[in-house]
Amino acid sequence: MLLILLQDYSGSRRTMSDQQLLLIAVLLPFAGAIGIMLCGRRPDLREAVTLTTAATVCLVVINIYLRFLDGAHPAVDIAEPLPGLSIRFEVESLGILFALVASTLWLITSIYAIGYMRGHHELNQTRFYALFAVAIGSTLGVAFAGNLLSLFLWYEILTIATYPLVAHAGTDEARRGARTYVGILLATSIVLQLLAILITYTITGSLDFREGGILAGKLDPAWAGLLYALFIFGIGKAAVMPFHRWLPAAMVAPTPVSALLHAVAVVKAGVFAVLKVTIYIFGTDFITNSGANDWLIWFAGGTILLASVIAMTKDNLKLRLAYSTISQLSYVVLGALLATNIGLLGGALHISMHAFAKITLFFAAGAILVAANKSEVSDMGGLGRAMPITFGAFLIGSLSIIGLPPFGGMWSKWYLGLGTVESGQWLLLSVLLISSLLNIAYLLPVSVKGFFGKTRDGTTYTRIKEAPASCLIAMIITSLACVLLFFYPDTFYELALNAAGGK
Amino acid sequence: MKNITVTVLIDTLIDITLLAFLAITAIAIIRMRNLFVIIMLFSIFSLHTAGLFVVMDAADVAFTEAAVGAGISTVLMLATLALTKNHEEKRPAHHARLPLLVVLITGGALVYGTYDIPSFGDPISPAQQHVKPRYIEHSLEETGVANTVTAVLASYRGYDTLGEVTVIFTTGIGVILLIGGRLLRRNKQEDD
Amino acid sequence: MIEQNLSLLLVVIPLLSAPVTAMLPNGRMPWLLTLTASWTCLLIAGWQLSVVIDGNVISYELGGWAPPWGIEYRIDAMNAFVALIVSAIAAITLPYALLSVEKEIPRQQTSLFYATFLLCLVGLLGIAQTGDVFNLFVFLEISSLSSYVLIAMGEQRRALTSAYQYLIMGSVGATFLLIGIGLVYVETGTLNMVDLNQRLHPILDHQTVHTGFAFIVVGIALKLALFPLHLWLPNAYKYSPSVISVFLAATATKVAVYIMLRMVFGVFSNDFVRITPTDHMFLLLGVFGVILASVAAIYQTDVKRLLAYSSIAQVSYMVLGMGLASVLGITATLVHVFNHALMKGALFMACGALVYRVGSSRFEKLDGLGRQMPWTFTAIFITGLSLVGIPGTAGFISKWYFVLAALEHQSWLIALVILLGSLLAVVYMWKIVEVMFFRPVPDSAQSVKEAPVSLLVPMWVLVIANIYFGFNTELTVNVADSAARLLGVAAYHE
Amino acid sequence: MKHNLILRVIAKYLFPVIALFAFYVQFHGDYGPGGGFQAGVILSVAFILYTLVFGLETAEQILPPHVLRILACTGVLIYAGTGVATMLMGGNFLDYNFLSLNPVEGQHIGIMLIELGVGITVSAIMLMIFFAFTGRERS
Amino acid sequence: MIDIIVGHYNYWVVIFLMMAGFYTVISHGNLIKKIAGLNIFQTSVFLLYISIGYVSEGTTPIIAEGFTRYSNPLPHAMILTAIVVGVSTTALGLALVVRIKEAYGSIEEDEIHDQDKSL
Repeated sequence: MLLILLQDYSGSRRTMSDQQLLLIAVLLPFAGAIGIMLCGRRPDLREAVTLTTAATVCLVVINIYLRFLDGAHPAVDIAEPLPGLSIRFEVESLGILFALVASTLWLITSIYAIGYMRGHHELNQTRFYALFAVAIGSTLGVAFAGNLLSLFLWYEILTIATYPLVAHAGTDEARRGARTYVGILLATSIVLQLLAILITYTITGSLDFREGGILAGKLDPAWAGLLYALFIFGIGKAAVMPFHRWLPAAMVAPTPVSALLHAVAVVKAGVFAVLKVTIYIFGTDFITNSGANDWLIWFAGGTILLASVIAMTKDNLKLRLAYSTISQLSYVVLGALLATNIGLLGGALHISMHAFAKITLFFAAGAILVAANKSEVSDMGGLGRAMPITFGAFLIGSLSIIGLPPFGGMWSKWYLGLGTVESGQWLLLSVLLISSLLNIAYLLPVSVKGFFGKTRDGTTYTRIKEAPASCLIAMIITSLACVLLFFYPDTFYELALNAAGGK
Repeated sequence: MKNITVTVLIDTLIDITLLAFLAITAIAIIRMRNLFVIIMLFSIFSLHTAGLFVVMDAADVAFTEAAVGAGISTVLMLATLALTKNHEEKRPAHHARLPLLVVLITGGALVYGTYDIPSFGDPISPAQQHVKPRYIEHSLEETGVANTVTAVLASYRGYDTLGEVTVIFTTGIGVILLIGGRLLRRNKQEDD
Repeated sequence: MIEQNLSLLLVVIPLLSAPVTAMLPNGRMPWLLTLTASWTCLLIAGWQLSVVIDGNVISYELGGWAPPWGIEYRIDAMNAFVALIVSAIAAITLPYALLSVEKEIPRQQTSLFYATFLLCLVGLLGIAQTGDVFNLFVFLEISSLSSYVLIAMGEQRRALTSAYQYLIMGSVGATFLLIGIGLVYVETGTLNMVDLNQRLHPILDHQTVHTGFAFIVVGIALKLALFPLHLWLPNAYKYSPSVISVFLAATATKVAVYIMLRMVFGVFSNDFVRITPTDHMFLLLGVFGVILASVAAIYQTDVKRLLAYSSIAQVSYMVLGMGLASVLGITATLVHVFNHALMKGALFMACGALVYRVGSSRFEKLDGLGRQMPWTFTAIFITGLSLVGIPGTAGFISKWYFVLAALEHQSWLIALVILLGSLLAVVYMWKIVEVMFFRPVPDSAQSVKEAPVSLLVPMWVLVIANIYFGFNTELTVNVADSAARLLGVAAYHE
Repeated sequence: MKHNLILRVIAKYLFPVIALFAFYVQFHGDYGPGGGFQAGVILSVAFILYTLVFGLETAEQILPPHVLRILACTGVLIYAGTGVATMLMGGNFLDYNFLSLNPVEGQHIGIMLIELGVGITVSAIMLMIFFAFTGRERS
Repeated sequence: MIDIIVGHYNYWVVIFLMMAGFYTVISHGNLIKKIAGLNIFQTSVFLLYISIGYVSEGTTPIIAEGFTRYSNPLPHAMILTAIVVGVSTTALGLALVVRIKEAYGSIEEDEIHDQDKSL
């Protein structure tokens, strides 16, 4: 399998059609899940399966990307549950972007997870890895969904699959968290999103993603705002306030889950869906003309600020990161709501940039938990001197989030800023700037405390060493990525630009 | 001509008298508490009905009602009474309003419904005009049966009667399953 | 010669097998015969559907007497669809029955038990096939009487009281139906459905006809367990033997829904529904049913009872569909009839498996059972998703059509209620999941084995069907659509 | 009542009379009121009377339960069987015309057969039910 | 007015009887009495049907010389079936009553209800 892919990669000969490749990308993780189940008895073999699957999927996606550059736009219908509505996979730039992020980070996270899960002596690891694979599979499903119905299908499967991961610990607290998680996500998706989808269908008789949208001209502009709102809030995974409570609740999950799913896969699936709906269902022109966005945009802005403020009040590191995520997600939503090419470009870019930065932060948080068994920021004083690599990574991640050069996070923020300027939304520009300041306020202290702060009793840590190697490796890779993405953002830039429609 | 009207008059008179009896019996059944008396009254009720059927020229039905209602049903009820040894109905703790309301509504609906119903004994009502004539006029040569009820029952709508037999059969099996402990033994060998 | 009679054999084969079964010695022979009969029925039903699926109508004159003088079997897409559902469920239930019955029914009762089961099947199929209202009444009684008995076969004594309650309410319902038929007959002089429809058309404004209609609807509503006439259902489903819960939950109410559709739209007409407040009444009852029954389900502490209440809620969905009185609405109703049969079949089979191993379906007995009976649990989980209407399951398709019909009808409230209902479904299904999966196994409890294969296989057949019909809806939707059109329901228009 | 001589004697003589009447009703149904069902009921009544006087045990010696069950089943089978027969002879279910070359005669045969089936089933079932109730040990 | 009465008195009494039976079913707590009520309810419905079939100055529908007006045999046939259904229901109901009595020692609805509650 790997060999074939490498041959493909070298482009020498193509053993598989684009369609096959596309299907493999989505279905392989599910196959992997089954494999993991079967190897449940023997941990090493099981982890091997996870890693190979992750690696292969990563390669496949890269392949699809390369072929996409060569102009291949494969699309596959696997079933037609409703007349004229099929379950459809299709490759398109935004999807590729998301898929690339998700698959590469899955590989890294798997490496990290092995160290973490063993170091933290978690139970039911087989279930954990299997469902993890399923979650990624459905994430890729979302990424490659060819119409709104398929998108919704994978979106829901993702919710269901991640529920046991959140409830993993099985404690009452975990169950309560999981209940909030699944409750909000299902409720919003069933009552608001599905309703929106059905309304769209009744109006247009189609759910296809089409350049320039399908609603334009069919829907009375007066109602556009309402329908758009149904979508924005219905896509609960985008965590636009007031439907954000599930994300902090999900922090009861093991760190790898928080890292990949609740900093990357799940939440990005949400904002990704928002972008898709904006670009291919409504169409930017229709939105701007109908003014569907002009009051919604303030929800995004509000979320950005409020979430940052709340983040400052949180002492628990993971919770703080969670609220930071909420605020960062709304950057993307904001980009969508600006409904300008540059805004969308910024939003799309932010998906990737924020992913790498935030996962680094979570890795670090997890490493601290494993090595020092500390979760509260306030008792991390001086810890940085005991675990320099971890805190170094954390610092890099923070800076990237804040959006300073030389880190990838800068680009997305830059274009978002331009977007606001372009559409003359000075107020929103200030929102972005203020929130960046807030980012500094709640992220930097952690590493500062770590390196220069004092321990509670003034002594220095002797027994605490760095987290397991695999955790460190993962952290190092992602933090390097943050830097690299500043110098070489082209891949994502091209894709995002392409998606935003500005050729 | 004259004597026909006389017979009609007599018919009507008997009709009314029997109906009156029935009404009284019904009220009595509602008010009585001694189950034995109730069952007996029911038997009487059933017999009166049979008589009424005769007046309304439904000999077969009368026959059956007498045999089943006054016969079998009564016997079964008495048997149950003997088994349950419960001869007095308990006085209800509180008087239920809802049932009365439901009954009044239902009855009202029926009265409303019978307002434009063809009047009693009307020979040109749809029920007399549409399907019936063929039974009356042709059943004899089509089935060779003089008793049109039998003709309808056994031939024209023979399938309903098959259903009827199935119903009886079901009941038989059901009763055996429920209270026929001994009868379940299909023969002496099978004693488990 | 065979082919022309097949539609009739569908009913007569089980009818003949019943007495034979009753004469067989106890043991596995009766089961075997019942199994064969029901599978034969399934084959015939399949053939029948294939004949009428594209709009043909099979008409069969019983006794060779032309309607309206004789009884007619008149099979269009809807009849065939319902007949297929009934016989399919029976065919899938029986392999499951073998062990479950051996555990729950005393040995010396088996042959009569299976005979009664066959009679119940006869009744339901007879209803589905006939084109004559009185004949329908007779077969309705066959199915009812047999189900009273079957329910009373439950192990706990409350099975008896439940059966009695059902018997009283059912008989009252049947009598109401009889009154209704009588009132309609006095105005038309016929019992044949098609003939009735034609002869009723000019006199739809007669008081007698209205009253007749009212009584027929109330009578069926009792059988349908339509809120607020549902009181008999929860106990009846809870205390009856597992197999019977499966069979009745998956078929009885569905057939009642069919009768309602046939009577309201087939015998009376869409116009009648529109000129009378019938549609509004259905909508009202449906809305209340969906919400209240779902809420009631949330508060249950016994899986079987919970599912029973959910059944009431699901039936209310179907009533909503009728209330919308449009092609889409009826299509949704019929699609849901099919899908709900799949769901409830699987779910009650799972309950049966639990009862088989643990002896009860009460929550406190199920703590952490999910890990000890993973297959059963997964079945409940997936079917639960279908019940909620998660995309990729059959339930999603039904919900899709319901909401679509509501939107077409421009009634936002209904659409919201439907979605709200599935939200409540999330809550009550999740209760089961949490109990079975995330509660720790009590130390006192002895270890439980997974249910035997013969119980798992039929269960999983239905589970997989739940997924399959979530992706391939050619059968369900096409049949439902053509059936809805044959009912003469006009597509919705302002 | 077992030991009341008069009753026993009367019952002895009454039994055949009632039975005879039953058969009359059974086969005269074409011309007068009555038919299989009524006949069945009456016949069962005859046996019920017998049981009341001579006791359940004696009655069950004459008509053991499993025989009753078989009779009941046979009745149904005769009825449905008639229908199947008409099918085999090329007619619709229960289309008696095909039972003989002469339709009316066919009708006669058919009606007689099914009435017979009804009669057997009804009398058997009624007795079964009666036995079930009376045989239930008083609790 | 008078002709309405003449034409309908029969139906009205029948309705009264039905309702008497119906009331007994739904208002009384004694299981046997409920069954008796059900019987009255059904029997009265039979009366309704036969009234529908009745023709004044007619005779029993047995074809014979010298008669031309016969009552309608179809309702008669239907009711014959319905009677059978009725007695079947009665028999089953009573069988259940016997079992309930054995299981609960009572045939009064509320007492049985209390017993189940107390469990």
